[in-house]
Amino acid sequence: MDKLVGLLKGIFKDTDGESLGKNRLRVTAPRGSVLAVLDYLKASGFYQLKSISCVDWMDENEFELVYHVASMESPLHLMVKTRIARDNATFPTAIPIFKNAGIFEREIHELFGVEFEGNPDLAPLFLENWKEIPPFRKDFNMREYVKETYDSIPSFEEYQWQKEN
Amino acid sequence: MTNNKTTTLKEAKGSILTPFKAIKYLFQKPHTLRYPFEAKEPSLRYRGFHLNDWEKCTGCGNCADICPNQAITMVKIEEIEAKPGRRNERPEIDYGRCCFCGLCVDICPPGSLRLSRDYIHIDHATNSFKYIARDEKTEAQSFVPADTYSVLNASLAHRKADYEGFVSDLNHCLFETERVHMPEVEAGERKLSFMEQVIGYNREEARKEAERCLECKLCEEACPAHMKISDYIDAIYEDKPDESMRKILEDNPLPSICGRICTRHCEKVCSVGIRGEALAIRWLKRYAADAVRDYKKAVEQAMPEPTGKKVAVIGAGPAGLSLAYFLRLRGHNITVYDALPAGGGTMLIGPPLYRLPREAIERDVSYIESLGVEFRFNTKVGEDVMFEDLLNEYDAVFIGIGTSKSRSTGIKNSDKCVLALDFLRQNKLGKGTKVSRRIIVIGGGNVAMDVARVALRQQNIQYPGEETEIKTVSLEDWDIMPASDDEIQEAKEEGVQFNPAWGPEEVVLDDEGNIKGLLCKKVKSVFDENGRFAPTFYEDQKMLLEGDMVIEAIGQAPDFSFIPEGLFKELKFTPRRKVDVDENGMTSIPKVFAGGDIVNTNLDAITAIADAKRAAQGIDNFLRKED
Amino acid sequence: MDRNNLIKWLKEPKKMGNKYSLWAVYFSTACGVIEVPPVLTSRWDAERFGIIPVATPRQANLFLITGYVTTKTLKAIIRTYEQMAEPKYTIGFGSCPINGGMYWDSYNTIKHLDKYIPVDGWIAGCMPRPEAIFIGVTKLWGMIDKGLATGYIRYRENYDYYRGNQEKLFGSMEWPPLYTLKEGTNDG
Amino acid sequence: MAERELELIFGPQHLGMVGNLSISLNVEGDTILSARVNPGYLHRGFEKLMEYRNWIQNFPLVCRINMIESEPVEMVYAMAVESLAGIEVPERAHYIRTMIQEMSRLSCHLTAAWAYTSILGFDTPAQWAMGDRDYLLDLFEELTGARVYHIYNMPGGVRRDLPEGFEDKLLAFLDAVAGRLPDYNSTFFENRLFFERASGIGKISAQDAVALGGTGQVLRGCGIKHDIRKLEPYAAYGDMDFEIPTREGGDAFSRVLVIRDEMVQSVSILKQCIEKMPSGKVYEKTPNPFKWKIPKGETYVRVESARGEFGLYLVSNGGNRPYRAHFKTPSFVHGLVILEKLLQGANIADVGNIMLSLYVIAPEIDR
Repeated sequence: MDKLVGLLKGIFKDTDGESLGKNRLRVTAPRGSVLAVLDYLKASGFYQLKSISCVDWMDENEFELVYHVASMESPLHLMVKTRIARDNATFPTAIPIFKNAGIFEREIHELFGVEFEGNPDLAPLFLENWKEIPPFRKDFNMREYVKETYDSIPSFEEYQWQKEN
Repeated sequence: MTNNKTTTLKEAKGSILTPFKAIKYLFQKPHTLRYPFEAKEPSLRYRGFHLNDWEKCTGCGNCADICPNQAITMVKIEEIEAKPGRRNERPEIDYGRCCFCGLCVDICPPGSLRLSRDYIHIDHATNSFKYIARDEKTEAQSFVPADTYSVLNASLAHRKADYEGFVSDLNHCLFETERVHMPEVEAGERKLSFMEQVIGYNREEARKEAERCLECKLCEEACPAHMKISDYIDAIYEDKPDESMRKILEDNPLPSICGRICTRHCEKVCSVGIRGEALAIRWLKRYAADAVRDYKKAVEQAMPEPTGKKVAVIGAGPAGLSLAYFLRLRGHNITVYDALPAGGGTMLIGPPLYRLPREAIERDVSYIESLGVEFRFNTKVGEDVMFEDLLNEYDAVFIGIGTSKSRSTGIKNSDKCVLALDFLRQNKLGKGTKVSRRIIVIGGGNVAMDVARVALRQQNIQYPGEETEIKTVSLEDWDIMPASDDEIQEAKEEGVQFNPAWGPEEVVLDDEGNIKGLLCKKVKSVFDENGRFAPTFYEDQKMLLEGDMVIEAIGQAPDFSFIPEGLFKELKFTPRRKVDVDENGMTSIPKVFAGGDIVNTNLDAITAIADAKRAAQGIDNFLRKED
Repeated sequence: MDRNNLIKWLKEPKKMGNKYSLWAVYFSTACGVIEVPPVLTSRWDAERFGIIPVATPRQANLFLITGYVTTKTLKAIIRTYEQMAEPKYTIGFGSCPINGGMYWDSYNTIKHLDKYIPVDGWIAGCMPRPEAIFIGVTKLWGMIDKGLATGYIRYRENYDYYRGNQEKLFGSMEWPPLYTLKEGTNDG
Repeated sequence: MAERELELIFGPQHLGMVGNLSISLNVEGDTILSARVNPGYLHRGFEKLMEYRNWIQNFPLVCRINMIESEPVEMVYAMAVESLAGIEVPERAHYIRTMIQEMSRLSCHLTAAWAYTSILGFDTPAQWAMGDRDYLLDLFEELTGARVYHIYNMPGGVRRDLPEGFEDKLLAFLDAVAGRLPDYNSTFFENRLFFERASGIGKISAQDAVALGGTGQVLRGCGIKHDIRKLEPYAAYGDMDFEIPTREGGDAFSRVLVIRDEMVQSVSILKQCIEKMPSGKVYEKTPNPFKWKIPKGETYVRVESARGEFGLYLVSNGGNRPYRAHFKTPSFVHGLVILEKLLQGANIADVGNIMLSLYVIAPEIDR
């Protein structure tokens, strides 16, 4: 694990690696070099992109993208992280490196509103006719939204009462 | 079984006829259940509808707090009488929300909430899915015995009796039942000196203990002063002792004192204490008071505009000190008179040093003094300053004199005995009394325990290594002894001998007039059938306890001698010989207020503080109305 | 067949036919559907009760709403329900369609199913066990007997209300109203 | 769109569709040119809901992500919380967890067998599979108090100890299932008809399976020995003796046979669990749920569910509830990426077949 960090640091000057317990490695890279790091990792045996997570650090006004990559043979699991600006968030797509990246990016685009440049398919995945800000953002107040949307619809009793009066 | 080579036709090795092997099942009994004609019982642990034992339920509301779906609301039940430690609220469960996870069962402190093995309720009306959980004890009509139960009628109103499923288990519950151990000095060591017995929590221990609090606030209702207990405990958990102190000082200006000697009405009703050990609320308060060395800096109390009104307080005990504090924070000028050389009143003389060191009292008093309260110590009202003058000079007078006179048994030769308060005072404020080797203490209350244990320490100091003995005599037998269990246990550990259910008859003197012993007779009963104090004795069973010193600790009384006779006649008393006050704490004499042991029957510091809080509000209203 | 039922069969063949041939529409709306396969297969055998799953809503008269309903599913449910021939019955499974259940604060599930389509009966549980489903069916029989299972009539008669609520939630609807709307009676 | 092309919406209400999912197919004749999976019918926003509930309140919530197999979800959540909060789980709890994981795998595989056999028209084994699974549900109920949502793998251990006589009942069940497996083989797995109906359907190469993020049977059906239980043993899997069954074919037939072989392994693991079960306590008390705060940190934990790697990325900002949780579910890639790829060029008749052989469970995609 340390060897890998050393190698990475040697090639990408501004990355940082840190062990998070057994078999877990966190690699922090600046925006510009993430895709290069991923490319390098893929070439060194980490063939599979497991998932891409997005974390909304609202107080710091940043999104954090976490690329989970793993190899098939070793139990090592890498989390390649980068921070991007939260306002009008954009990031280049990872499809050229990992074929399945598109679907994760589509999910993040829908739930957080991050625009992935070069991804041809960012259509909504789960939601239909969504008009609010992306729901997984921290500033989306779910309970407030539920109250406004669902509780405002009258129940059958209310309707009958209204009709009679 | 595994063939890792390739997928070929070889995998399907069976002939075309092999599937017909299944025909053998034609000749087997079908396993189809003939439900509902053939019942199938759910498992013993099944998580079905709720059951709630209304008698055990305290209405604490932890189930409503833990519910991830907000399916539980606490509803008021008029037919239940609310009292401290038992609210008249019971959980209502919405089966349009419930997910049958059973977290409510695992958090329920009394274990009253359980899940039954019933699960069938079908209705076309959604409001029938709201249900106030009960069980067969209080709602027999809905819980029918197994032989009349029919699954076809099953609903929330037709359930099987004795059909418990998922129940609480203390090993798997969501709260911690064991208290963090409070370190104490061992009996063998502590009896040799007046060092403080309880060492106190350190930061980790306090936080660990504070973490056990479930924030149900039953304790706050039971506390006479309604302190914000769960808030200050939470602040301790958050490692913010300053914040904790602020919360404490809102309702109680004597944290250091109460943190050591409070009678803990709160801990008696603590939810966690129902099936486990109650939260150590008193020790946590003590931790907060000890952790914050300088209250003033921690609290940064803002002072209001001065009102120019003057209030005299007689007695610097818990009631007087608290009243001075609360009124000072409302902008009035307060002068406190006390005959003793320092503040604290009963706290100063009563609790022995190993329970309540002088520094602890001084810290609380000096904080109140630092807020601008004026103290006149060594000033006895009635002698050094006249009560009538106070009445003329001040806008209001508060009497918080407590019980400063020890009662005597009045038996033969009782004039040779030492009175408890005199003994304690000399040992706390003075140099200490000369004690003899064999001491008899009359009384079975906490004061008697204090006296016995102080006397024991003095013996150990004055006669090191020599054989000494302490005996107590009390009318009450073990089961009704008024002293707290802890006190009795600790006294026993230190070597105090008990003689319960013996009544003193005569102090026996030798020829030179020195005490030889105490003649006692066996007690038949202490209370009469109405529960009134009226001891009866077996006149033929007597015993002589040998000893050369007798201390009487059978109770205290207030000393009203400072009030002129004419005024004293106006002072009204309750049937239990307490000063009668109205809801503002005002006595029958205008502009004279009272509180503390002369008013309430709890006779403890926290009730005195509560009285003072009430009187402070009363006096404040009274003074502002005058304008 | 129960002999007592014979007279009933002769008297009210339509009602009895409805009762004993509840054909369920094959639509796994949510998690409660996991208890449906056991109900349909050999251990519990719902065919004893005349329940079988059928391929299209046109053939079905029983709609099992198995659990929470997301907005997207609700659309499909309404379409399916409107395609079913009358008389048709709906049963709501579990807590979620009654009052939100587990997902009471989720932004994508509706909290009260009966605001959008009529429901004839609710079965408590999360999830309802097969036993509860059977008792639910027997209760539905009782309701059909007594003429109480009238959800579809309610839907027809109060279509303004239901359609109004549906529109309120979805904005515009992608299909025309099933029944004619009385104008001006309900605008939301 | 060429003249003969047609867009066909498949599901959510469709006889060939298992689960609440819809696929829009672009077909020419009955050949699928391209497919686009349209999920979201079951989207509840779990990861958002979790941000609103405290650490313990989330524990009954998470298992609802997958109704067919709730154990791995409970397990990853418990493991993630334990790893963030530094809680050590008692040894016996590890064994019980292993046991219930395997029971759940067995139950899930039996469900899959039911679904797959009924979609291919093998009604007899379908009835058996569902019937056998029901006896397993009885055991679940005995152990945990519920049939479907067990809410049993709690942060700190398991919720209650084994009830009396549970081991014997489980052993009796295992013997019954093991005795029945030859019948499953003769009617289904080794049936020539099954081979004809499944062989060569939904074929994927090993490279594609890895590149598209496949796990579980998708990889093992292509001959890749990949199993989290061996790769990174959790619970008590390190002490268990078992094999990873693989097949080379990469088609539906291979994947289903892997499932069959895994059932055999599960039975063996369960027997080992009972044999080696240590004594002791099963639950390490966690802090008071109302005050519990977990130090700032992040973790990724994974387990091998019946369908492949199930992971959870959990972030705490030092508060009393998760700051962000992100589930990596096997069906997400299987259902959205691999399914779309495998449907290209397939026939309409094979949609259900391919989907089930990939073991796609809709709520797991949507969460």
